[in-house]
Amino acid sequence: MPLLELCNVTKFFGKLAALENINLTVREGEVLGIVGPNGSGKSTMINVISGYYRPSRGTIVFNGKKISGMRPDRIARRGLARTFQSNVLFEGATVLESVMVGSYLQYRTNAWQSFFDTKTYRDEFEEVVGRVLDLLKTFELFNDTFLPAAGLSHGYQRMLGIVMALLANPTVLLLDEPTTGMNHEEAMFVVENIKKISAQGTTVILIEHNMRVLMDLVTRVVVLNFGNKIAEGTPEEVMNNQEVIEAYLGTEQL
Amino acid sequence: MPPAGIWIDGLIQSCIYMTMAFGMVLVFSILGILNWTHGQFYMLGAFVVYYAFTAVGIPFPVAMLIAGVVVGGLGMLVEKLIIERVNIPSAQGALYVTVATMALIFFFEGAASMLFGMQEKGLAMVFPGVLDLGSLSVSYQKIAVIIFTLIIMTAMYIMLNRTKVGLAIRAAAQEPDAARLYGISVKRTSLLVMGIGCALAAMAGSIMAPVYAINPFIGRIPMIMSLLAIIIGGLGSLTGAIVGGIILGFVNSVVAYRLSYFSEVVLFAFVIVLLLVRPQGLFGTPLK
Amino acid sequence: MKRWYNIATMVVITVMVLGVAWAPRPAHAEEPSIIKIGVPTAMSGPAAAWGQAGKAAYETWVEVFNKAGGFRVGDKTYHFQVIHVDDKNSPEGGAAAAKQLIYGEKVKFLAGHWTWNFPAIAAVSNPAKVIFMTRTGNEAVPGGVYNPKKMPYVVFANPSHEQFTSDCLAITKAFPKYKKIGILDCTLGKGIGWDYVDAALDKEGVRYHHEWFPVGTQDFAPYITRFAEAGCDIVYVAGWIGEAMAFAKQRWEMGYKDMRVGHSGPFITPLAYLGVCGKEAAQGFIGQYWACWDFKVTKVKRTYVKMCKEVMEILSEKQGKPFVYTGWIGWLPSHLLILSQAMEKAGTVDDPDAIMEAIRGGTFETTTGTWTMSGAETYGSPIVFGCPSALSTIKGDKEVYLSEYPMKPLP
Amino acid sequence: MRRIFDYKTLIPRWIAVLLAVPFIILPLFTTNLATLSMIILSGIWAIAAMGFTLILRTGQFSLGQAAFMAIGGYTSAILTVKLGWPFWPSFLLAGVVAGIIAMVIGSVVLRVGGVYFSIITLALGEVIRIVAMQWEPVTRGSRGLITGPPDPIPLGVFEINFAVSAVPYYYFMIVLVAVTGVIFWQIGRSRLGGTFFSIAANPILAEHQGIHLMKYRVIAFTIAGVFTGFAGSYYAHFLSTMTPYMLGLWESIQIMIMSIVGGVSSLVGGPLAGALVLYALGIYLSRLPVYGIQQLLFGTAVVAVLLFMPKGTGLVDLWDKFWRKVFREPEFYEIPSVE
Repeated sequence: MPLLELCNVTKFFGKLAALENINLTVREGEVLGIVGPNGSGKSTMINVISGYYRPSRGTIVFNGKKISGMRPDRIARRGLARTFQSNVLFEGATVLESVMVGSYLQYRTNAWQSFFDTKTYRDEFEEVVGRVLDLLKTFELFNDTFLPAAGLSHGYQRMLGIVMALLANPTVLLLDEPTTGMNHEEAMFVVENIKKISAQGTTVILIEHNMRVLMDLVTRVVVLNFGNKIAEGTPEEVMNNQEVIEAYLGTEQL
Repeated sequence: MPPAGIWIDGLIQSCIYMTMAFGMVLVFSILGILNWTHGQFYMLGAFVVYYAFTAVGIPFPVAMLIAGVVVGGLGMLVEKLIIERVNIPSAQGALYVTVATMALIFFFEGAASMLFGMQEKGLAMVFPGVLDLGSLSVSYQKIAVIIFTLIIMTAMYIMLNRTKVGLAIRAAAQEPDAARLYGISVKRTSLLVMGIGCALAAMAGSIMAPVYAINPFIGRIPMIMSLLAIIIGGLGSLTGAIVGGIILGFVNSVVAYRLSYFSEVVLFAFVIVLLLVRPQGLFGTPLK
Repeated sequence: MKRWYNIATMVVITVMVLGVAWAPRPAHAEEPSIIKIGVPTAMSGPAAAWGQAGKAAYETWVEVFNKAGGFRVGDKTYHFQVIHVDDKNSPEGGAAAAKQLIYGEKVKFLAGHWTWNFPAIAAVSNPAKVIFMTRTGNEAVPGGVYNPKKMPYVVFANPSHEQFTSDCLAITKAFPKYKKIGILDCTLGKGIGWDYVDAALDKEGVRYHHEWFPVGTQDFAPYITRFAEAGCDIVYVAGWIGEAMAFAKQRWEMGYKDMRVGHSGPFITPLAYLGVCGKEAAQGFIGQYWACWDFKVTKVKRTYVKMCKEVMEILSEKQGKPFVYTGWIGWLPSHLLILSQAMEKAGTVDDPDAIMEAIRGGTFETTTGTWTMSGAETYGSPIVFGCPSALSTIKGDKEVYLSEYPMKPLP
Repeated sequence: MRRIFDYKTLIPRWIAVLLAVPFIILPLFTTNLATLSMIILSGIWAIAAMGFTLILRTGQFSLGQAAFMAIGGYTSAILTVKLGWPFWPSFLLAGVVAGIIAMVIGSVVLRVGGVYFSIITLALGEVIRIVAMQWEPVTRGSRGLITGPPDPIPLGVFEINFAVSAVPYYYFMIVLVAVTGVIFWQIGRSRLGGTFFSIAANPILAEHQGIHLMKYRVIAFTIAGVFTGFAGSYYAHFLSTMTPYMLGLWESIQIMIMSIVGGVSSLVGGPLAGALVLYALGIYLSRLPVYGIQQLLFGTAVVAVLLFMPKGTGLVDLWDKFWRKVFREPEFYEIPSVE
């Protein structure tokens, strides 16, 4: 059975439909790319799935549970984490603080145990810190651990965002343009890590402009235009799809 | 059905709250902050008129303008020296502005009670006499209040809709970034708007000076009332401020007439309920 | 260079600020012949005008009193000294002020004259065995805080509700033509025993109607209309000065020209009323009156009248314009006279019980006439005396003696 | 490791204790009521300000804190005066009641955020004040309730008697502040504090990390309510009276000013510094014979702090700077061993 399923999802802003009757099924373990020209509703789609917006119509089913209309934190608890395009920082926090706050779902002990600073909490805390620092190492953020997150370069802020999303121990990871604002090396580095992540069995849905990145990363591509799904399939199929080419030629040069 | 006297009274109150709330919302829509010192500018306006009229002997309308100019300048000074420097671009900025303006409440009240003393003063001699219409009678002062408020409001309307300045202000209010692109200095606009807002408060105070007694603490109630008016009308909406002021004025006086001293709890409860069911008020833009 | 200049100025400023902040209060000479009287009174807030006008008068009066030889107990001569502390016109302020005076200034006697913070002050002064001479107090009604058994060191001039009753009766006696009296008070004054006022008025066959307005009200039109509809032709305002003025002005503006207005407080100066209300609206405004040289019914000792007149002259010279506020005469001076005479009787100045013994049931010459502690049948307490409700009214820009109503104990 | 969310308050425990010593031994030198009551009252305001800061940590800005003091004060005053309870149980109950009311109100009101929350709390404070004013049979309206001192605590031979001097009040105040301070300090350092911090810093992101905003806002509001209630109860009994006008809008503003000027970077140090300095300032200024000058200078002082301190810092951060200068502490605190 599909892991995540959207049926007839529609989102209106006032009169304007940012998403129209989107039907989509995401299978376990795949890497799904969402492409489309600017304003085609890619981010809206992520926002609707992650609960930031509630869909005007249609339902979203995740693990056989209906999640459309749930609060974002409930959705996140069910294992559906996301990154943001811009809004990734906790104001005034260092990298470590950000990820420690982000690791909220890592704990099994409750707030009171942490308040009374019990043994179990301390052990779990050390354990979490270890996990966090490992993640920071894998994403080359370890050296900046104690620096204010706002001081990081744009690319590294994205990586911080991914780290925090991972800390919500997701089964589905929604990445909103993870590589924009990065140079090629950084982008490739992120791609590698995303591959690792999906290799560990996490399903990944990502929005991407950079086709080259997309090609060697995703197993399946969905193309949106003006809030409608105009194509779906393997990258090759999609690239040869006439409608897609037009949609893109209309906006940006491939 | 309350007698005509109550409605006239409601109209008078609407006039203050309208003028006050308008200035406050104007400031809010540009600077994005509530100026909690607004009521003290009202008080200062009343005092300026009082001294200009009694001590110097300037005719009342001129004294009103003087009050507007003086207090408006004071407001600009506050904006330039304090608010602008305290209002840092972050979530905390608004907080610091709130604290600063609230501290200024104490500052101005203290200064006023040092300079002018705490005894009640009055300007009853400005428009003496009562217009007797048989069943009800209206004092010339109240008629003057209504006239002056209309003049001020029309002036504001023309200023906002017919002049370049007004255009700039409205642009900066709606689309700060776009306005910046069109070469409108938001800094200067906000300075100007702060001046206008405080001038409006001072005008309200000086209009009311002949009607009520003047002391250093008269600013507090009008401040809270205009705050409620803004909430009713919707934060950041100019028409909202006017309508809210009018509603509040009449509600205030009619409810007081019906329930005497229970009126205040009715007002506050009403506002709380309104905030819970419709935070954006009547005319405000809905929140996310 | 400039930097040093800045630092220097900073230092100077800091020193000055600290100097101001830590400046010790003026040291009061501790000679045995000085009796310190603590006066918790309103120097700020809506009653500040009374408090500040009173302060000047009291200090001058005490000077005059001391110059006239003070008073003798045994073979020693004693002088009074008054220490004013701002009670912020609120109960907690009153309690704080009383604590400061009793524990900080080590005063043995308090004399204040505010109404709604009496209970708080008494709760502090009484356990400390400090004699508290209060002109008016809220809680002397049965079931109120004041209980002569529990508070043996509190001396009343006249409790609020008695003053109000007596004022209302004085007004109705002065103007038999008024059929119904409206009584307006701030919600602050709700609990001060209006039901006893009503009982007394009923007994005298006076018709009345009550209204209360929320604190900070500036616009009295609704209340004026309610009074008019209740058919009141005279309204007695028991609020602060500003409120009484606003009421008088607005009733005039709303066309109720023949609705007369009275106030529970004395005038500071009639000019304020003329300024706020306008000339016509202020005419006939009734206030309390204490210029005892005009009293017709109550007889006052000539020497005291002379003293008071002297004080008024001194103050007039001091402030350059005539000092017309007479409210102070009925307050602190009468307290101090009672106290001094009681001390002479008791032959001691520092045994509160003996002094209270002398006060109970005693007869005293005060600036408001001769009073025998007559409260016994009213409050089961022999330590309440009365004051005449002497009224004055505004004629032209002058305050003139109107009438007085010697207080009788309430049923 | 636990210190990361209060890394701006670099005061090790022993320093904190050291700072407390002069206050603990003060009564040995002076038992002057004016001095003691000044410190007692600033302690009370400090607790209220801590509550305000805690709520501020969740990004909400309450203008109704004095109302919770009033609730606490009235609860214990009614229990002691009307029902004749002893002081201590009613003191505890005061905090509980204030907390419960805070929870109920908060779970309704915290839905609206930003300036709306400030205004709605302001209005709530006024409503509570008016209710206290009008509910004659219970609160005795404007006459207020005249509360007695706490009942004496027998300690073997002698007993602690609150009626005779202010020293017992003083020491109980110290204890109360210490307990509150320790609890808030612990909250600031525990995961709770971190969660609050994240909600204030970036609610959207926090929510997508699985944090239920409402829940934690209500928790903060309730905790603040409880301790504010304690403070209010103690306030009422120290001033020996409880009236509707003791704790209104202007007191809420005072609490807020103390918290901000003291510095919101620290849950405990900031409010303490703010309350001590500003309240002491107010008291000493009120000695000046010119009426009105105290408000004037008070306002000036607050504005000066806001202008001349680096933004986002308060008086407590002066100590912070000093500490870094003296001990060469890094701007961002090194974490002790993590393995």
